[in-house]
Amino acid sequence: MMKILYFAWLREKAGIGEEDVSPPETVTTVAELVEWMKSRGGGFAEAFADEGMVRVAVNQEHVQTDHPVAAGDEIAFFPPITGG
Amino acid sequence: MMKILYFAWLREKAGIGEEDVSPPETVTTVAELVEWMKSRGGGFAEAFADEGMVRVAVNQEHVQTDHPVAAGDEIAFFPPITGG
Amino acid sequence: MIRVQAEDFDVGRELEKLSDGNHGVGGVCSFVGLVRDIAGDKPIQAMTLEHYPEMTELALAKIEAEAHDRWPLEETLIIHRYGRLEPGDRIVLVAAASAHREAAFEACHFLIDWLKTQAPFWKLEETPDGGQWVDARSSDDAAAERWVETKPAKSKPDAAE
Amino acid sequence: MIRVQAEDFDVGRELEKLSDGNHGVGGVCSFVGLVRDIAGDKPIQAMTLEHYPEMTELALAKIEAEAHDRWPLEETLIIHRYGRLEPGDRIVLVAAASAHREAAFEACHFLIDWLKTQAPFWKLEETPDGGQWVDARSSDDAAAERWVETKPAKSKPDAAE
Repeated sequence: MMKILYFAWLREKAGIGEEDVSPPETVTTVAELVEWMKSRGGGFAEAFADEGMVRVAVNQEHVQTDHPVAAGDEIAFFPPITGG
Repeated sequence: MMKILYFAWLREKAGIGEEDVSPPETVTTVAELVEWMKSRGGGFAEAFADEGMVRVAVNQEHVQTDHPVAAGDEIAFFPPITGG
Repeated sequence: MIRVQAEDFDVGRELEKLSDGNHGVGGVCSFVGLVRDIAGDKPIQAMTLEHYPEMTELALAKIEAEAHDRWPLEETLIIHRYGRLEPGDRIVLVAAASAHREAAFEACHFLIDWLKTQAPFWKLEETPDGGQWVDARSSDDAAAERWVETKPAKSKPDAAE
Repeated sequence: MIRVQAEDFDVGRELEKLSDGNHGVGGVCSFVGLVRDIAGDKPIQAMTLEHYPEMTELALAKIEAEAHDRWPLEETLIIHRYGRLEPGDRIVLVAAASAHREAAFEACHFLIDWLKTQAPFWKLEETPDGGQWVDARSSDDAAAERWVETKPAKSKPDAAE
Protein backbone atom coordinates (compact mmCIF):
# COMPACT_ATOMS: atom_id res chain seq x y z
CA MET A 1 0.00 0.00 0.00
CA MET A 2 1.18 3.50 -0.86
CA LYS A 3 -0.05 6.78 0.55
CA ILE A 4 -0.88 9.25 -2.22
CA LEU A 5 -1.26 13.00 -1.67
CA TYR A 6 -2.56 15.58 -4.15
CA PHE A 7 -2.09 19.33 -3.94
CA ALA A 8 -3.47 22.49 -5.58
CA TRP A 9 -5.29 21.88 -8.87
CA LEU A 10 -4.20 18.24 -8.96
CA ARG A 11 -6.19 17.79 -5.75
CA GLU A 12 -9.18 19.56 -7.29
CA LYS A 13 -9.07 17.51 -10.49
CA ALA A 14 -8.50 14.21 -8.68
CA GLY A 15 -11.39 15.15 -6.38
CA ILE A 16 -9.43 13.88 -3.38
CA GLY A 17 -6.56 15.13 -1.21
CA GLU A 18 -5.22 11.88 0.11
CA GLU A 19 -5.77 8.19 -0.45
CA ASP A 20 -4.15 4.82 0.12
CA VAL A 21 -3.66 2.76 -3.05
CA SER A 22 -2.37 -0.70 -3.82
CA PRO A 23 -1.30 -0.73 -7.45
CA PRO A 24 -0.30 -3.99 -9.16
CA GLU A 25 3.23 -5.23 -8.57
CA THR A 26 4.24 -4.19 -12.08
CA VAL A 27 4.17 -0.58 -10.81
CA THR A 28 7.76 0.03 -9.61
CA THR A 29 8.51 3.62 -10.68
CA VAL A 30 6.81 7.00 -10.51
CA ALA A 31 6.18 6.87 -14.27
CA GLU A 32 4.46 3.50 -13.97
CA LEU A 33 2.44 4.77 -11.03
CA VAL A 34 1.26 7.75 -13.09
CA GLU A 35 0.22 5.44 -15.95
CA TRP A 36 -1.75 3.32 -13.52
CA MET A 37 -3.32 6.46 -12.00
CA LYS A 38 -4.48 7.59 -15.45
CA SER A 39 -5.97 4.16 -16.13
CA ARG A 40 -8.31 4.69 -13.19
CA GLY A 41 -10.09 7.28 -15.37
CA GLY A 42 -12.32 10.17 -14.27
CA GLY A 43 -10.65 12.90 -12.24
CA PHE A 44 -7.39 10.95 -12.11
CA ALA A 45 -7.12 10.81 -15.89
CA GLU A 46 -7.82 14.54 -15.96
CA ALA A 47 -5.31 15.36 -13.20
CA PHE A 48 -2.50 13.55 -15.01
CA ALA A 49 -3.53 14.51 -18.56
CA ASP A 50 -0.67 17.01 -18.93
CA GLU A 51 2.23 15.17 -17.34
CA GLY A 52 4.57 18.08 -18.05
CA MET A 53 2.70 20.00 -15.36
CA VAL A 54 2.94 17.30 -12.69
CA ARG A 55 5.72 17.29 -10.08
CA VAL A 56 6.34 14.40 -7.72
CA ALA A 57 7.83 13.92 -4.28
CA VAL A 58 8.51 10.48 -2.84
CA ASN A 59 8.82 10.50 0.92
CA GLN A 60 8.98 14.33 0.93
CA GLU A 61 11.81 14.54 -1.60
CA HIS A 62 11.47 15.94 -5.12
CA VAL A 63 12.15 13.12 -7.58
CA GLN A 64 12.13 12.41 -11.31
CA THR A 65 9.66 10.01 -12.91
CA ASP A 66 12.20 7.17 -13.05
CA HIS A 67 12.40 7.15 -9.25
CA PRO A 68 11.31 3.83 -7.67
CA VAL A 69 8.12 3.54 -5.64
CA ALA A 70 7.27 0.78 -3.21
CA ALA A 71 4.75 -0.19 -0.58
CA GLY A 72 4.99 2.12 2.43
CA ASP A 73 6.05 5.18 0.40
CA GLU A 74 4.32 8.53 0.67
CA ILE A 75 3.95 9.87 -2.86
CA ALA A 76 2.79 13.43 -3.48
CA PHE A 77 1.63 14.86 -6.82
CA PHE A 78 1.45 18.60 -7.34
CA PRO A 79 1.84 21.35 -9.93
CA PRO A 80 5.01 23.46 -10.20
CA ILE A 81 5.60 25.37 -7.00
CA THR A 82 4.35 28.96 -6.66
CA GLY A 83 5.24 29.99 -3.11
CA GLY A 84 7.32 32.82 -1.78
CA MET B 1 36.64 84.61 1.09
CA MET B 2 36.06 80.88 1.01
CA LYS B 3 34.68 78.67 3.75
CA ILE B 4 36.90 75.63 4.34
CA LEU B 5 35.76 72.50 6.19
CA TYR B 6 37.94 69.59 7.33
CA PHE B 7 36.70 66.15 8.33
CA ALA B 8 38.03 63.02 10.05
CA TRP B 9 41.85 62.81 10.18
CA LEU B 10 42.24 65.83 7.92
CA ARG B 11 40.50 67.84 10.63
CA GLU B 12 42.77 66.35 13.28
CA LYS B 13 45.94 67.06 11.29
CA ALA B 14 44.87 70.55 10.27
CA GLY B 15 43.99 71.16 13.92
CA ILE B 16 40.80 72.96 12.90
CA GLY B 17 37.35 71.94 11.68
CA GLU B 18 36.30 75.06 9.86
CA GLU B 19 37.86 78.33 8.79
CA ASP B 20 37.38 81.22 6.40
CA VAL B 21 40.34 81.85 4.10
CA SER B 22 41.17 84.43 1.46
CA PRO B 23 43.82 82.91 -0.80
CA PRO B 24 45.54 85.04 -3.44
CA GLU B 25 43.67 85.59 -6.72
CA THR B 26 46.00 83.15 -8.49
CA VAL B 27 44.15 80.35 -6.68
CA THR B 28 41.34 79.41 -9.10
CA THR B 29 41.13 75.61 -8.85
CA VAL B 30 41.02 73.00 -6.13
CA ALA B 31 44.57 71.91 -7.01
CA GLU B 32 45.84 75.47 -6.62
CA LEU B 33 43.98 75.83 -3.34
CA VAL B 34 45.61 72.65 -2.04
CA GLU B 35 49.07 73.96 -3.01
CA TRP B 36 48.35 77.20 -1.19
CA MET B 37 47.08 75.24 1.85
CA LYS B 38 50.31 73.25 1.99
CA SER B 39 52.34 76.46 1.79
CA ARG B 40 50.78 77.53 5.07
CA GLY B 41 52.89 74.82 6.71
CA GLY B 42 52.35 73.08 10.06
CA GLY B 43 49.22 70.97 10.34
CA PHE B 44 48.03 72.06 6.91
CA ALA B 45 51.20 70.79 5.23
CA GLU B 46 50.73 67.54 7.13
CA ALA B 47 47.03 67.20 6.29
CA PHE B 48 47.70 67.57 2.57
CA ALA B 49 51.01 65.65 2.51
CA ASP B 50 49.45 62.61 0.82
CA GLU B 51 47.17 64.20 -1.77
CA GLY B 52 46.05 60.80 -3.01
CA MET B 53 44.17 60.42 0.28
CA VAL B 54 42.37 63.76 0.07
CA ARG B 55 38.85 64.07 -1.35
CA VAL B 56 37.17 67.39 -2.07
CA ALA B 57 33.63 68.70 -2.24
CA VAL B 58 32.84 72.18 -3.54
CA ASN B 59 29.46 73.44 -2.41
CA GLN B 60 28.54 69.93 -1.16
CA GLU B 61 29.37 68.21 -4.45
CA HIS B 62 32.23 65.76 -4.95
CA VAL B 63 34.66 67.28 -7.47
CA GLN B 64 38.04 66.61 -9.06
CA THR B 65 41.08 68.77 -8.38
CA ASP B 66 40.67 70.71 -11.64
CA HIS B 67 37.32 72.04 -10.42
CA PRO B 68 37.21 75.86 -10.10
CA VAL B 69 37.00 77.56 -6.72
CA ALA B 70 35.88 81.13 -6.09
CA ALA B 71 35.00 83.49 -3.29
CA GLY B 72 31.80 82.43 -1.57
CA ASP B 73 32.38 78.69 -2.13
CA GLU B 74 32.18 76.13 0.65
CA ILE B 75 35.10 73.76 0.16
CA ALA B 76 35.38 70.56 2.21
CA PHE B 77 38.46 68.35 2.49
CA PHE B 78 38.17 64.80 3.78
CA PRO B 79 39.61 61.29 3.48
CA PRO B 80 37.91 58.58 1.40
CA ILE B 81 34.45 57.84 2.76
CA THR B 82 33.95 54.98 5.23
CA GLY B 83 30.26 55.14 6.14
CA GLY B 84 27.51 52.57 5.86
CA MET C 1 15.63 29.22 11.82
CA ILE C 2 12.52 28.08 10.01
CA ARG C 3 8.87 28.70 10.73
CA VAL C 4 5.79 27.78 8.74
CA GLN C 5 2.70 29.35 10.18
CA ALA C 6 -0.71 30.86 9.46
CA GLU C 7 -0.07 33.86 11.72
CA ASP C 8 1.59 37.11 10.75
CA PHE C 9 5.09 37.88 12.08
CA ASP C 10 6.87 40.93 13.48
CA VAL C 11 9.66 41.74 11.01
CA GLY C 12 11.60 44.01 13.37
CA ARG C 13 11.59 41.52 16.21
CA GLU C 14 12.55 38.63 13.93
CA LEU C 15 15.46 40.51 12.38
CA GLU C 16 16.65 41.65 15.79
CA LYS C 17 16.94 38.02 16.89
CA LEU C 18 19.38 37.30 14.05
CA SER C 19 22.09 39.48 15.57
CA ASP C 20 21.00 39.62 19.18
CA GLY C 21 24.06 39.09 21.38
CA ASN C 22 26.22 38.21 18.37
CA HIS C 23 28.61 41.11 17.76
CA GLY C 24 30.18 39.27 14.87
CA VAL C 25 27.21 40.25 12.71
CA GLY C 26 27.99 43.25 10.51
CA GLY C 27 24.97 43.12 8.25
CA VAL C 28 21.49 41.63 7.97
CA CYS C 29 19.84 41.44 4.57
CA SER C 30 16.16 40.59 4.46
CA PHE C 31 13.33 40.22 2.01
CA VAL C 32 9.63 40.46 2.83
CA GLY C 33 7.17 39.22 0.22
CA LEU C 34 3.71 40.80 0.27
CA VAL C 35 0.38 40.08 -1.40
CA ARG C 36 -0.24 42.52 -4.23
CA ASP C 37 -3.73 43.58 -5.30
CA ILE C 38 -3.05 42.75 -8.92
CA ALA C 39 -1.59 39.85 -10.89
CA GLY C 40 -0.78 40.59 -14.51
CA ASP C 41 -3.79 42.79 -15.19
CA LYS C 42 -6.37 41.07 -12.94
CA PRO C 43 -7.39 42.53 -9.59
CA ILE C 44 -6.88 40.15 -6.66
CA GLN C 45 -9.18 40.15 -3.64
CA ALA C 46 -7.18 37.59 -1.69
CA MET C 47 -5.00 34.55 -2.10
CA THR C 48 -4.85 31.24 -0.32
CA LEU C 49 -1.53 29.52 0.17
CA GLU C 50 -1.71 25.74 0.29
CA HIS C 51 1.32 23.71 1.28
CA TYR C 52 2.49 20.16 1.93
CA PRO C 53 3.22 20.30 5.66
CA GLU C 54 5.24 17.09 5.97
CA MET C 55 7.57 18.28 3.23
CA THR C 56 7.69 22.04 3.73
CA GLU C 57 9.97 22.18 6.75
CA LEU C 58 12.31 19.57 5.28
CA ALA C 59 12.57 21.54 2.04
CA LEU C 60 13.18 24.82 3.86
CA ALA C 61 15.79 23.21 6.11
CA LYS C 62 17.65 21.96 3.03
CA ILE C 63 17.57 25.43 1.47
CA GLU C 64 18.86 26.98 4.68
CA ALA C 65 21.63 24.36 5.05
CA GLU C 66 22.68 24.98 1.45
CA ALA C 67 23.00 28.72 2.15
CA HIS C 68 25.21 28.03 5.19
CA ASP C 69 27.39 25.73 3.06
CA ARG C 70 27.89 28.41 0.45
CA TRP C 71 28.40 31.60 2.45
CA PRO C 72 29.98 32.53 5.80
CA LEU C 73 26.72 33.22 7.66
CA GLU C 74 26.06 33.81 11.33
CA GLU C 75 22.33 33.11 11.11
CA THR C 76 19.50 32.71 8.63
CA LEU C 77 15.74 32.90 8.89
CA ILE C 78 12.85 31.70 6.77
CA ILE C 79 9.25 32.36 7.83
CA HIS C 80 6.52 31.37 5.40
CA ARG C 81 2.81 31.75 5.97
CA TYR C 82 -0.03 29.61 4.65
CA GLY C 83 -3.79 30.07 4.53
CA ARG C 84 -5.85 32.99 3.29
CA LEU C 85 -4.06 36.33 2.86
CA GLU C 86 -5.24 39.68 1.59
CA PRO C 87 -3.46 42.41 -0.38
CA GLY C 88 -0.82 44.07 1.79
CA ASP C 89 -0.40 40.97 3.98
CA ARG C 90 3.07 39.55 4.50
CA ILE C 91 3.64 36.12 2.92
CA VAL C 92 7.27 35.36 3.56
CA LEU C 93 10.36 36.70 5.33
CA VAL C 94 13.85 35.50 4.51
CA ALA C 95 16.98 36.96 6.06
CA ALA C 96 20.70 36.31 6.32
CA ALA C 97 23.10 37.73 8.91
CA SER C 98 26.81 37.76 8.20
CA ALA C 99 30.00 39.56 9.14
CA HIS C 100 30.03 40.95 5.59
CA ARG C 101 27.38 42.49 3.43
CA GLU C 102 28.05 40.64 0.18
CA ALA C 103 27.47 37.30 1.89
CA ALA C 104 24.29 38.61 3.54
CA PHE C 105 22.90 39.91 0.23
CA GLU C 106 23.79 36.87 -1.81
CA ALA C 107 22.54 34.36 0.75
CA CYS C 108 19.26 36.26 1.23
CA HIS C 109 18.71 36.43 -2.51
CA PHE C 110 19.53 32.73 -2.82
CA LEU C 111 17.07 31.84 -0.02
CA ILE C 112 14.10 33.50 -1.70
CA ASP C 113 15.01 32.33 -5.21
CA TRP C 114 15.37 28.70 -4.16
CA LEU C 115 12.36 28.81 -1.89
CA LYS C 116 10.27 29.92 -4.88
CA THR C 117 11.10 26.74 -6.79
CA GLN C 118 11.87 24.22 -4.02
CA ALA C 119 9.41 24.75 -1.16
CA PRO C 120 6.01 23.09 -1.71
CA PHE C 121 3.62 26.05 -1.66
CA TRP C 122 0.87 26.85 -4.14
CA LYS C 123 -1.12 30.04 -4.51
CA LEU C 124 -4.81 30.23 -5.31
CA GLU C 125 -5.81 33.77 -6.24
CA GLU C 126 -9.35 35.07 -5.73
CA THR C 127 -10.25 37.15 -8.76
CA PRO C 128 -13.58 38.52 -10.02
CA ASP C 129 -13.65 35.40 -12.27
CA GLY C 130 -13.26 33.05 -9.29
CA GLY C 131 -10.32 31.18 -7.84
CA GLN C 132 -7.30 30.72 -10.10
CA TRP C 133 -4.18 28.72 -9.34
CA VAL C 134 -1.09 30.78 -10.04
CA ASP C 135 1.06 29.44 -12.86
CA ALA C 136 4.70 28.81 -12.10
CA ARG C 137 6.88 31.45 -13.70
CA SER C 138 9.78 30.70 -15.99
CA SER C 139 11.44 33.80 -14.49
CA ASP C 140 11.48 32.05 -11.10
CA ASP C 141 13.14 29.01 -12.64
CA ALA C 142 15.71 31.27 -14.26
CA ALA C 143 16.30 33.11 -10.96
CA ALA C 144 16.87 29.80 -9.14
CA GLU C 145 19.00 28.44 -11.98
CA ARG C 146 21.42 31.30 -11.54
CA TRP C 147 22.53 29.92 -8.17
CA VAL C 148 23.41 26.49 -9.50
CA GLU C 149 26.93 27.59 -10.36
CA THR C 150 27.41 30.39 -7.85
CA LYS C 151 30.45 30.34 -5.59
CA PRO C 152 30.52 31.86 -2.07
CA ALA C 153 31.41 35.52 -1.58
CA LYS C 154 34.88 36.37 -0.30
CA SER C 155 35.42 37.68 3.22
CA LYS C 156 36.49 41.24 3.94
CA PRO C 157 37.82 43.22 6.93
CA ASP C 158 36.30 46.24 8.84
CA ALA C 159 34.15 46.42 11.97
CA ALA C 160 30.93 47.44 10.21
CA GLU C 161 30.56 44.40 8.00
CA MET D 1 12.81 58.77 2.38
CA ILE D 2 16.05 59.89 3.99
CA ARG D 3 16.95 60.41 7.61
CA VAL D 4 20.30 61.21 9.22
CA GLN D 5 20.13 60.98 12.97
CA ALA D 6 21.96 60.11 16.17
CA GLU D 7 19.05 58.05 17.51
CA ASP D 8 18.40 54.37 16.87
CA PHE D 9 15.50 53.36 14.62
CA ASP D 10 12.80 50.68 14.69
CA VAL D 11 13.45 48.45 11.66
CA GLY D 12 10.04 46.80 11.67
CA ARG D 13 8.14 50.07 11.83
CA GLU D 14 10.32 51.68 9.15
CA LEU D 15 9.90 48.76 6.74
CA GLU D 16 6.17 48.67 7.37
CA LYS D 17 5.90 52.29 6.23
CA LEU D 18 7.38 51.40 2.84
CA SER D 19 4.36 49.34 1.83
CA ASP D 20 1.71 50.73 4.13
CA GLY D 21 -1.46 51.33 2.13
CA ASN D 22 0.34 50.56 -1.15
CA HIS D 23 -0.87 47.20 -2.40
CA GLY D 24 1.31 47.49 -5.46
CA VAL D 25 4.31 46.51 -3.35
CA GLY D 26 5.17 42.82 -3.77
CA GLY D 27 8.54 42.82 -2.02
CA VAL D 28 10.68 44.85 0.33
CA CYS D 29 14.41 44.18 0.43
CA SER D 30 16.38 45.75 3.26
CA PHE D 31 19.88 45.83 4.66
CA VAL D 32 20.80 46.73 8.24
CA GLY D 33 24.45 47.50 8.98
CA LEU D 34 25.64 46.85 12.53
CA VAL D 35 28.76 47.65 14.53
CA ARG D 36 30.93 44.56 14.89
CA ASP D 37 33.21 44.03 17.88
CA ILE D 38 36.21 43.32 15.70
CA ALA D 39 37.90 44.94 12.69
CA GLY D 40 40.47 42.83 10.93
CA ASP D 41 41.96 41.23 14.05
CA LYS D 42 41.57 44.18 16.46
CA PRO D 43 38.80 44.26 19.08
CA ILE D 44 36.60 47.35 18.86
CA GLN D 45 35.05 48.94 21.95
CA ALA D 46 33.04 51.52 20.05
CA MET D 47 33.05 53.63 16.94
CA THR D 48 32.20 57.23 16.29
CA LEU D 49 30.62 58.24 13.00
CA GLU D 50 31.45 61.73 11.85
CA HIS D 51 29.66 63.25 8.87
CA TYR D 52 29.34 66.43 6.83
CA PRO D 53 25.79 67.45 7.64
CA GLU D 54 25.30 70.05 4.87
CA MET D 55 26.34 67.48 2.28
CA THR D 56 25.01 64.20 3.71
CA GLU D 57 21.35 64.63 2.91
CA LEU D 58 22.14 65.97 -0.57
CA ALA D 59 24.36 62.98 -1.27
CA LEU D 60 21.79 60.50 0.03
CA ALA D 61 19.00 62.17 -1.97
CA LYS D 62 21.09 61.80 -5.14
CA ILE D 63 21.70 58.12 -4.42
CA GLU D 64 18.00 57.56 -3.81
CA ALA D 65 17.01 59.45 -6.98
CA GLU D 66 19.47 57.38 -8.99
CA ALA D 67 17.88 54.17 -7.67
CA HIS D 68 14.43 55.37 -8.72
CA ASP D 69 15.78 56.21 -12.17
CA ARG D 70 17.20 52.74 -12.61
CA TRP D 71 14.53 50.45 -11.19
CA PRO D 72 10.72 50.43 -11.00
CA LEU D 73 10.43 51.19 -7.27
CA GLU D 74 7.44 52.11 -5.16
CA GLU D 75 9.49 53.51 -2.28
CA THR D 76 13.01 53.62 -0.88
CA LEU D 77 14.46 54.39 2.51
CA ILE D 78 17.88 55.37 3.82
CA ILE D 79 18.46 55.95 7.52
CA HIS D 80 22.04 56.59 8.62
CA ARG D 81 23.17 57.29 12.17
CA TYR D 82 26.08 59.40 13.37
CA GLY D 83 27.80 59.77 16.73
CA ARG D 84 29.17 57.15 19.08
CA LEU D 85 27.97 53.57 18.57
CA GLU D 86 28.86 50.33 20.32
CA PRO D 87 29.12 46.75 19.03
CA GLY D 88 25.67 45.44 18.14
CA ASP D 89 24.30 48.93 17.48
CA ARG D 90 22.57 49.62 14.19
CA ILE D 91 24.43 52.05 11.89
CA VAL D 92 22.37 52.15 8.73
CA LEU D 93 19.16 50.88 7.20
CA VAL D 94 18.53 50.90 3.47
CA ALA D 95 15.44 49.42 1.86
CA ALA D 96 13.66 49.27 -1.48
CA ALA D 97 10.02 48.37 -2.09
CA SER D 98 8.92 47.25 -5.54
CA ALA D 99 6.26 45.24 -7.29
CA HIS D 100 8.97 42.71 -8.11
CA ARG D 101 11.71 41.13 -6.08
CA GLU D 102 14.60 41.50 -8.51
CA ALA D 103 14.16 45.27 -8.57
CA ALA D 104 13.89 45.39 -4.77
CA PHE D 105 17.08 43.35 -4.31
CA GLU D 106 19.13 45.18 -6.90
CA ALA D 107 18.06 48.64 -5.79
CA CYS D 108 18.72 47.84 -2.12
CA HIS D 109 22.15 46.47 -2.96
CA PHE D 110 22.87 49.54 -5.06
CA LEU D 111 21.77 51.90 -2.25
CA ILE D 112 24.21 50.46 0.28
CA ASP D 113 27.07 50.06 -2.20
CA TRP D 114 26.81 53.65 -3.40
CA LEU D 115 26.21 55.03 0.04
CA LYS D 116 29.49 53.43 1.14
CA THR D 117 31.47 55.45 -1.39
CA GLN D 118 29.29 58.54 -1.94
CA ALA D 119 27.83 59.63 1.40
CA PRO D 120 30.23 61.72 3.53
CA PHE D 121 30.61 59.59 6.66
CA TRP D 122 33.84 58.59 8.40
CA LYS D 123 34.36 56.01 11.10
CA LEU D 124 36.70 56.38 14.05
CA GLU D 125 37.17 53.06 15.84
CA GLU D 126 38.06 52.87 19.52
CA THR D 127 40.62 50.10 19.93
CA PRO D 128 42.94 49.14 22.81
CA ASP D 129 45.60 51.20 20.93
CA GLY D 130 43.38 54.31 20.87
CA GLY D 131 41.19 55.86 18.21
CA GLN D 132 41.86 54.80 14.63
CA TRP D 133 40.22 56.20 11.52
CA VAL D 134 38.95 53.37 9.35
CA ASP D 135 40.69 53.11 5.98
CA ALA D 136 38.51 53.12 2.90
CA ARG D 137 38.32 49.66 1.39
CA SER D 138 39.10 48.89 -2.21
CA SER D 139 36.38 46.22 -2.00
CA ASP D 140 33.83 49.00 -1.41
CA ASP D 141 35.06 50.85 -4.49
CA ALA D 142 34.78 47.64 -6.47
CA ALA D 143 31.26 47.02 -5.13
CA ALA D 144 30.18 50.54 -6.13
CA GLU D 145 31.95 50.28 -9.49
CA ARG D 146 29.84 47.30 -10.39
CA TRP D 147 26.74 49.50 -10.60
CA VAL D 148 28.24 51.96 -13.05
CA GLU D 149 27.11 49.87 -16.03
CA THR D 150 24.11 48.07 -14.55
CA LYS D 151 20.79 48.27 -16.33
CA PRO D 152 17.40 48.13 -14.55
CA ALA D 153 15.75 44.76 -13.90
CA LYS D 154 12.85 43.70 -16.09
CA SER D 155 9.28 43.67 -14.77
CA LYS D 156 7.40 40.44 -14.17
CA PRO D 157 3.78 39.43 -13.50
CA ASP D 158 2.12 37.69 -10.45
CA ALA D 159 0.39 39.09 -7.39
CA ALA D 160 3.15 38.28 -4.89
CA GLU D 161 5.90 40.36 -6.41
